[in-house]
Amino acid sequence: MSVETKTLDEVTIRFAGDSGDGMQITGSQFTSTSAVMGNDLSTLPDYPAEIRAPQGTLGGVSGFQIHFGSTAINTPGDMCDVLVAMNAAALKVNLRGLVDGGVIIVNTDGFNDKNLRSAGYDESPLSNGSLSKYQVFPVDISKLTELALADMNLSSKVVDRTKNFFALGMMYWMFNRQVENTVEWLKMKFAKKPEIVESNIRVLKAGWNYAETVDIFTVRYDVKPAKLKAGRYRNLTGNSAVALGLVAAAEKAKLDLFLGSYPITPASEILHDLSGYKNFGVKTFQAEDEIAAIASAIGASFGGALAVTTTSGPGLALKTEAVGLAVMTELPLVIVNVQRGGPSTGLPTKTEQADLLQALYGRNGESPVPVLAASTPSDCFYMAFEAARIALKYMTPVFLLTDGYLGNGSEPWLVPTEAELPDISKPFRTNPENFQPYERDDETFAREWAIPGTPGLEHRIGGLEKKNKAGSISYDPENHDLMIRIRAEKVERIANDIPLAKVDGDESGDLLVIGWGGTYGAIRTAVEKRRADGKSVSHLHLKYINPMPKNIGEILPKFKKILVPEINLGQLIKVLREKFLVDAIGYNVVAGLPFKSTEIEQKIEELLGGL
Amino acid sequence: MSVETKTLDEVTIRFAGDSGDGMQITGSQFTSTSAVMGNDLSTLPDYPAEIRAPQGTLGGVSGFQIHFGSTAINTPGDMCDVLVAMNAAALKVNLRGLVDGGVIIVNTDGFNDKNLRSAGYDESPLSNGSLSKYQVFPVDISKLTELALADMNLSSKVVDRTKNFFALGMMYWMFNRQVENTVEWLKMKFAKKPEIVESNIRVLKAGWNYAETVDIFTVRYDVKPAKLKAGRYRNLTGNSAVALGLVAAAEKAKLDLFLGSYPITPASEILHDLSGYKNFGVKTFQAEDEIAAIASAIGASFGGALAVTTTSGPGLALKTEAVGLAVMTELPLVIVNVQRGGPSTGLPTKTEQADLLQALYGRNGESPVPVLAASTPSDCFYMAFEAARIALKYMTPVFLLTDGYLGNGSEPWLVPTEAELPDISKPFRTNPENFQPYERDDETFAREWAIPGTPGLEHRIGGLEKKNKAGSISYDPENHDLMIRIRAEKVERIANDIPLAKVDGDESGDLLVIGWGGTYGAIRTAVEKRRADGKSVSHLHLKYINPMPKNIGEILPKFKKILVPEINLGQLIKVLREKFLVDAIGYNVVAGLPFKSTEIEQKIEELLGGL
Amino acid sequence: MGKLVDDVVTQAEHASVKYVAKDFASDQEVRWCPGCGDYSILAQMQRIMPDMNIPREKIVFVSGIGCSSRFPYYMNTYGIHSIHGRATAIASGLKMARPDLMVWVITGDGDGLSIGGNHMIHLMRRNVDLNVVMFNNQIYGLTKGQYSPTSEFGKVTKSTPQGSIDYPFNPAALALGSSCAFVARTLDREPKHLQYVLKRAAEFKGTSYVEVYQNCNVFNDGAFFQFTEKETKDDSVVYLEHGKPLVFGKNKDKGIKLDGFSPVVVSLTDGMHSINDLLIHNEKDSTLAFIMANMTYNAALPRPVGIFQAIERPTYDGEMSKQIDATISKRGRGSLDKLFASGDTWMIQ
Amino acid sequence: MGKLVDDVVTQAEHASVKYVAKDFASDQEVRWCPGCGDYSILAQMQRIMPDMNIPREKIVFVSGIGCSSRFPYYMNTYGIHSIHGRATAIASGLKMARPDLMVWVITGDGDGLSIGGNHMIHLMRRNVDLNVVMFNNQIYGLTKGQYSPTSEFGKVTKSTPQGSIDYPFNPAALALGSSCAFVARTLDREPKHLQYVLKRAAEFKGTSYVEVYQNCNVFNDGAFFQFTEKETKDDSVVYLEHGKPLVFGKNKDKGIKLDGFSPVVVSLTDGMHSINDLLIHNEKDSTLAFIMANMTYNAALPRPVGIFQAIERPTYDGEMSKQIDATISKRGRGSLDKLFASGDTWMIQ
Ligand SMILES: Cc1ncc(C[n+]2csc(CCOP(=O)(O)OP(=O)(O)O)c2C)c(N)n1
Ligand SMILES: Cc1ncc(C[n+]2csc(CCOP(=O)(O)OP(=O)(O)O)c2C)c(N)n1
Ligand code: SF4
Ligand code: SF4
Ligand SMILES: [Mg+2]
Ligand SMILES: [Mg+2]
Repeated sequence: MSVETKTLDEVTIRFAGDSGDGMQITGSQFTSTSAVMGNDLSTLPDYPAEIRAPQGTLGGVSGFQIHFGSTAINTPGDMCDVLVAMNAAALKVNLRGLVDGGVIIVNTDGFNDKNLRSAGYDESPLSNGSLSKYQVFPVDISKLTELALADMNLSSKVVDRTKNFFALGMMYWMFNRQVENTVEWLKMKFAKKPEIVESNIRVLKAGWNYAETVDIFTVRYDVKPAKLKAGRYRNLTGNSAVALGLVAAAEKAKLDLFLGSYPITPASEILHDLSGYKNFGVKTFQAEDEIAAIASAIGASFGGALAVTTTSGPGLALKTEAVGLAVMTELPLVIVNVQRGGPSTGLPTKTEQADLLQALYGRNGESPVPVLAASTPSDCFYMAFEAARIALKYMTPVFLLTDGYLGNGSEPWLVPTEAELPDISKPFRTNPENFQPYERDDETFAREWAIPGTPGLEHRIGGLEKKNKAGSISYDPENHDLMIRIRAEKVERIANDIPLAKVDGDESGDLLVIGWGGTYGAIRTAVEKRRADGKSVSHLHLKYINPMPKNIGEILPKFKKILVPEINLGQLIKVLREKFLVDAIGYNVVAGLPFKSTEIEQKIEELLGGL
Repeated sequence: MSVETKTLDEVTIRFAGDSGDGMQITGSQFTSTSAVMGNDLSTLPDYPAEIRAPQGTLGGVSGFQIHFGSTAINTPGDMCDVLVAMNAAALKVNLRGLVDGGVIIVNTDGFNDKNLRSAGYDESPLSNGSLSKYQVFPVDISKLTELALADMNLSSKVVDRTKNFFALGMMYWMFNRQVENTVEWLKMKFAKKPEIVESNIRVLKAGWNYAETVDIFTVRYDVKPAKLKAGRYRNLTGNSAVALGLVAAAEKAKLDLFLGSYPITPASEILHDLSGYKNFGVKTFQAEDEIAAIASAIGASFGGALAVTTTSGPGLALKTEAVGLAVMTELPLVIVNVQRGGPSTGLPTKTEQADLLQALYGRNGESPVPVLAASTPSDCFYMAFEAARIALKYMTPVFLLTDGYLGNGSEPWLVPTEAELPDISKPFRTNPENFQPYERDDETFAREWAIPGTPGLEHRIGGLEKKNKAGSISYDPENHDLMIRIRAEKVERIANDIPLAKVDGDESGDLLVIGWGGTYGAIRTAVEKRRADGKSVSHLHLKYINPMPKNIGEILPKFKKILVPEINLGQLIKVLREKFLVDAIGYNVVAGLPFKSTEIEQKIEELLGGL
Repeated sequence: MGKLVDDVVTQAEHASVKYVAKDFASDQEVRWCPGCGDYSILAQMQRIMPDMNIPREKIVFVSGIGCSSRFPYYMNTYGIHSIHGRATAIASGLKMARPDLMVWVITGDGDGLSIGGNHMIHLMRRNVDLNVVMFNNQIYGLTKGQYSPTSEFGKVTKSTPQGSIDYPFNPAALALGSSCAFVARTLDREPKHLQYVLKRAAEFKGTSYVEVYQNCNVFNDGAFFQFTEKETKDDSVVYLEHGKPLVFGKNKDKGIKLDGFSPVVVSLTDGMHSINDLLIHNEKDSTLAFIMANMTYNAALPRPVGIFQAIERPTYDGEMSKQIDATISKRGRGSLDKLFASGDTWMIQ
Repeated sequence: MGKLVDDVVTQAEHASVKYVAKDFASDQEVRWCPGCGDYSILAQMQRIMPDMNIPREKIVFVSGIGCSSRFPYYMNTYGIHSIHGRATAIASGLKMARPDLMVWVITGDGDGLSIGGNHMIHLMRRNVDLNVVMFNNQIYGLTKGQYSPTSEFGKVTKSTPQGSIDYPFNPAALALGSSCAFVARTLDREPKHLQYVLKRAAEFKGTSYVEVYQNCNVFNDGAFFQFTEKETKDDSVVYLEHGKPLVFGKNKDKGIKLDGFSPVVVSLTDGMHSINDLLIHNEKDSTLAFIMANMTYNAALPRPVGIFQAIERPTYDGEMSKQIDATISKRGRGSLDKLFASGDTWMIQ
């Protein structure tokens, strides 16, 4: 049988199996190999809240989606072209995300009676014709894996854990990828467990060889490298990017980084990553709860560290009182919130954008805090750096909002050099003459930072209202009104120090789609597609939400309609309507998932049709 | 010397002295006597954050203002007509609140060198002519008190503590009040300390007699009873009114009241009051912190109690995560927030309206909660009752916002009868057939309340997303979106069940002033005065902020301009602008004090001038 | 308890109280990792329940967040799976409002001792009549393996790549320092002992605190194997039994005696010591309980397991009801009309 | 500590270290009620400071909210008057970031044991090198007189008109149960002893916890008069002194001996007991410390005051710095360029 090779611009594939099937590793390896081969890409891991949900159940399915191509890739893909399903439940859960005519590779061993029952199938979908509109390739992956390892004398548990690499090997063959990258990774990762290295390499190659040898696949695909900007690249998740951005900021500020944090999904990886950067003097403190986490950061900030606290929604709710203290004491502090599904415990492993109003308003009293939002995994690096810059320059807590999708998702990151990053250091106050703790810079309204250890600057700060300049306690009514306004004005002035907003597409037209945060890729893709169809639609993505860039008020009136897609019931739109009195229209789906670009395309069509 | 008697429609007097001088008691006694004499009135206590600030200092001044009259009284008075100043600091702090030509009664003993120095006077204001535009009556109150008690052999500390009653006696004389009411109070209050009763009565009468006998006062004032609705009245602070409203709601719901609370100024009195109502089966739990306080209330609510938690701003910040749990579990809960000056610890004893956005939005995820706001001290009774009604009927947490001014301020309350209050009881679910914990009433969208102890209804609830109807855990994307919308819709539907908003004044015109909360009196007074002057201005006061009454959208377009005065930087106005896209104008003073009606009058003039 | 609640409670025809263990299994699929120690704790709980002679509908399980906190879903009783660390506070409110219920708290070493530590110690001093079961796996399971406040010093985890530098809590000592009335420790892999301790906790009036050593086979496998596995357990664990000397060892050949205030191991076979030299356990002696608790992290001593202390005193919920009952019986049930019209009132005609 | 901080710290010409007490008085007016016990604690603190030989600018006082928490304003050092209950956590972060500073925490029985209880016990087990002074007046002062977690059972306050039904914490026992390294108690009205204990706490490396009995003359006047007033104090207080027998009484005529694990009072003049029978205090014995702490609410025994325990162990902040220093000396100070380019990278031309 001859094998045809088709060249594709972009493909989306999804690995799906039981939580214990190693789908996350499989996906990451495919990603990293594709990245090294020069594709642009975007990924979306998707796993259950339970550590190990009962085997074979729908609730226990873990998936990893990767969208890669030779063109610019902005999202992990709306629908997948290829689905690898390690068992019946994985097939059932993911089928509706597969394009008609798509490829399904199934591990037939995952379709025994028990599997079928757990997945709620009355009969096997492999044999009842229900998959006729797809190209189905049934492979007994488990068996083949066993055979490949027959002579190694491994426990059946270990053998079972290796089968994902058989699937990976087949996919490498199908998409013309080399296995070397993964082989190297195995050698490094399991350096101390040669058996694991050996077995996985064998199985990986067995999968590749099986696809190469056995006559089941008739097509092979070629996805050429993307035309990315020249330079060194690295695949990076949003959480890792935040960690790197913060370390970079500390270095460029000539300060030590201090992180006070309490583990919470999906933010914990930032803590994990930073705890590994001790060679940069990074101090990480796993506190007893979120309140202690932020409190310790406030203490460290008073001492002259670049202080950070990281969390997700329910944790942020606990930090709000202390954020108010940071506002009142005017100490620099970066607060990273990796948003997840709410309210309450909600959907811990799913993504959402519903903490914006909490970040803006969730404190007692008039308590203004700048709010930034990253738009892609690698943008998390730059926005973390930027959050630190603003915190230090303006002596203020700053929120950085990311979300579960950005935090766990990944994309290629053009590695910057230290030299390219701006110096953001600012001398501490040391001169004791005429020192007043709450005297301000004329331009930024920031007070000076005077740290313990500096002779002659001994002073006390706290949560009670401050006397203007002097910083002592004041119950004076006029002073309170003045200070409330000064704190608000300080945050407003940051607008002078951030880039103007740039519209992607024409600067005026029928429709402007405004987004923020992790919906960037989906909106961008949708708008570009509609524009390619000749529609008058543009895209504006807000990375600074408080304060907003100064030109928003000029941009909005240039469009006839404004659409604001958000993964919440309408939060940014509230701010836009209130500030600019525009009758913006919301598009809201709160399903714990990133938008599909086609959903947004549809909504655009709907609105433009009605023009 | 002959004494003239003038009849006045209304007067504002202020008692001011050191924190230890008993000004709060003096003010309350004057209030209670005036109330019993049939005046309408409104009061404003005002005291420092320290328990006892250093004697004689500006920071240590404690004041109590009462505005009473024969006409309807809506505010504690912008400026006072009579100032009783027990020392130099009290004079200095309060002089600017006195009308030109106003009466000052000073205790000359409080103007010795030390007092003057502590108050920051270079020379005595009593002798340097600086008070020439006022009518000053210097009286050596301390000395006269001593003399009155000379034969009682009391410690000088006790004597000193009695001098406030001398001042009170003089004021009773000046305003033609009887001393009996206070005499009775003393006998009751200090039943076990006859010496205290005796000494205070003596000094009170001595003050009265002194004014009657000695030729210092030339005018006496008569303030006739107000034409209040017939019935029994009682003077009531907002905090006490909340406590009564909650007890009433529990009785009318046939449930026991459970309060979980942690002390905090200015909300503690609600806890204190409720802890005294054990004969109503009220259980009060002083928890270890605000989180435990609300958590215990959630537990009690699960058990079938009318559960309540009370706090002020910083405490509310700590409760937010648990509020989310109440939203998700759909359990009834009343959360009372007596707002104070913020941010952070802020101005703990001062009033403010800056927690509205926190109440509306200060939680992770989409977490809708009804928000009510009381407008006067006695309205606190009805709104507390209403908050409970809504919580029970809709199975939801409900915020009731009051503030330091309402909580501590008082006014006459027309005592209702139990029979006048509606029955708000609702049977628990007991039928096990087809029971599903999250099945809903078609109209209210409320789920049923099934409490432990009911056979056959065993079920589990929690903070993870719920499967529609079944209430089990669900990670299903569509279900999440559906539940988010159901929870939002449930709160929206409350709009069908609350009174339409009523405009005070014409239903259309040049200007509508929209307020909420404790600014009611000041706005009402200002609008009435301007209307009396023929201006086209009306007043709308919102007691339901989420959801809003259904007719707001119809009312707003009928006015050319909209003014929203708030003691914050503009919070309700954000909601109005966003919801109705009206270019409302804010009037914001955040000085820890209630508005003066004249300030609002001025602002009205300014806006109407520009029409 | 409010008229409506009273109606429900008194009218309820309580289910026949002859249960078997599986009557306590709910219809929810159990979702712990295969092999998790939580399964055994669930099974033992379901096994002892029929002996409690309490109608199922009168029982409530309240938990926080963590793997362990999924527990209530699996019990066919009332239950709340609440938020992280707050189960003790929620259960306290429930028990105050409804003293007629039997209320259990299920928590973990993170949920109960890290974020929830404060509510825990306050519960203990107050002595609300709750039964707390703390699943100690010395790790954060649900968030995938960070160290917890009971993880050993030096523990390498995702958040401590060079080893933790926190000294762990000794949960029993903390409980005793907080005046907890009933303090015990048991093991997931000793079903009989686990059942015994759970029963004792249930029967105890006041706050009962049961620490269960629980294996997290995914993130901290074998943390307690020394105390649970055949080869080592007999020499590594000493069971505290009221009125009995502290004997342990495969052949019951070792014992604990006191040297000053310090417990030491002695041999019962070397002729130097007999059983009469040994410390006798006494659940009513809180100093002894503290000495036992302090053996916990001493590598030279066997790990003490059993009931450290069981000293009853009036409960918080009981005292609360007492004050209310006394007030009502003295002053009569309040009348709203009287309440409204109390204090200084006046009439306007 | 970051280059900029290092610059400040190393370039600082530290003020001459020859201070007198009043050098530590700030320019802020002291605002406690006249007669408040807080004044004495402030005075003793200012008095011992010169002996510390630490430049004023290297000292930080961190407090929460409460009357006691106003303390930092009155010390001419750096200070933070933070939010309710969080001083221990804030100070921990500060000390980790800046191990070169001497950091004090000032808290109250409400601030430190009610809302702040969790941070307190975690601080203790971690052993961050802070000095905690807990002003115990057995009441909430600042909020005007509600009962606190140390108020006695039955206490009538604004929030407990029929008497509190909470059992109080025994702060020393709680600290010992939390493995606090240094645990002490002293009294506002014993200036010399207060100074001694504060100094010992300051010198101790690790978490030092000092409970000070403090009179709130406005809301809880006389709570400790039995232990501070001439008539009663000698017979009501026993001072713990390392290596010395527990003797007390106006004429040093009474002592404490152990009966089993229970301390009992014996007379030294009735011929039945001599000083040799008495318990000898030992700061290094944590069981003994617990026995002493447990004497606290026993009306039959004198109130123990002094240093219950002082056992040094490595500090959390010290271990944290150690891990960092070791990493840097092993792997060299990190380079951003290397960090950015680590992991799998690839070049696009
Ligand atoms: C406010 C908040 N913070 C953090 C989390 C994340 N979180 C969930 S469970 C957990 C710790 C669980 O540890 P443990 O209590 O020991 O339970 P286990 O999973 O080990 O049984 C954490 C940190 C959360 N859900 N909520
Ligand atoms: C979050 C929060 N809750 C409550 C309060 C109110 N509050 C201030 S101080 C205090 C208790 C003070 O007691 P304690 O710590 O014993 O200090 P003391 O005044 O007795 O010295 C309380 C409840 C607050 N400021 N913040
Ligand atoms: S992660 Fe550990 S504790 Fe959690 S269910 Fe799995 S084995 Fe049990
Ligand atoms: S209220 Fe009590 S503790 Fe507070 S300052 Fe006054 S006397 Fe001291
Ligand atoms: Mg655990
Ligand atoms: Mg106190």
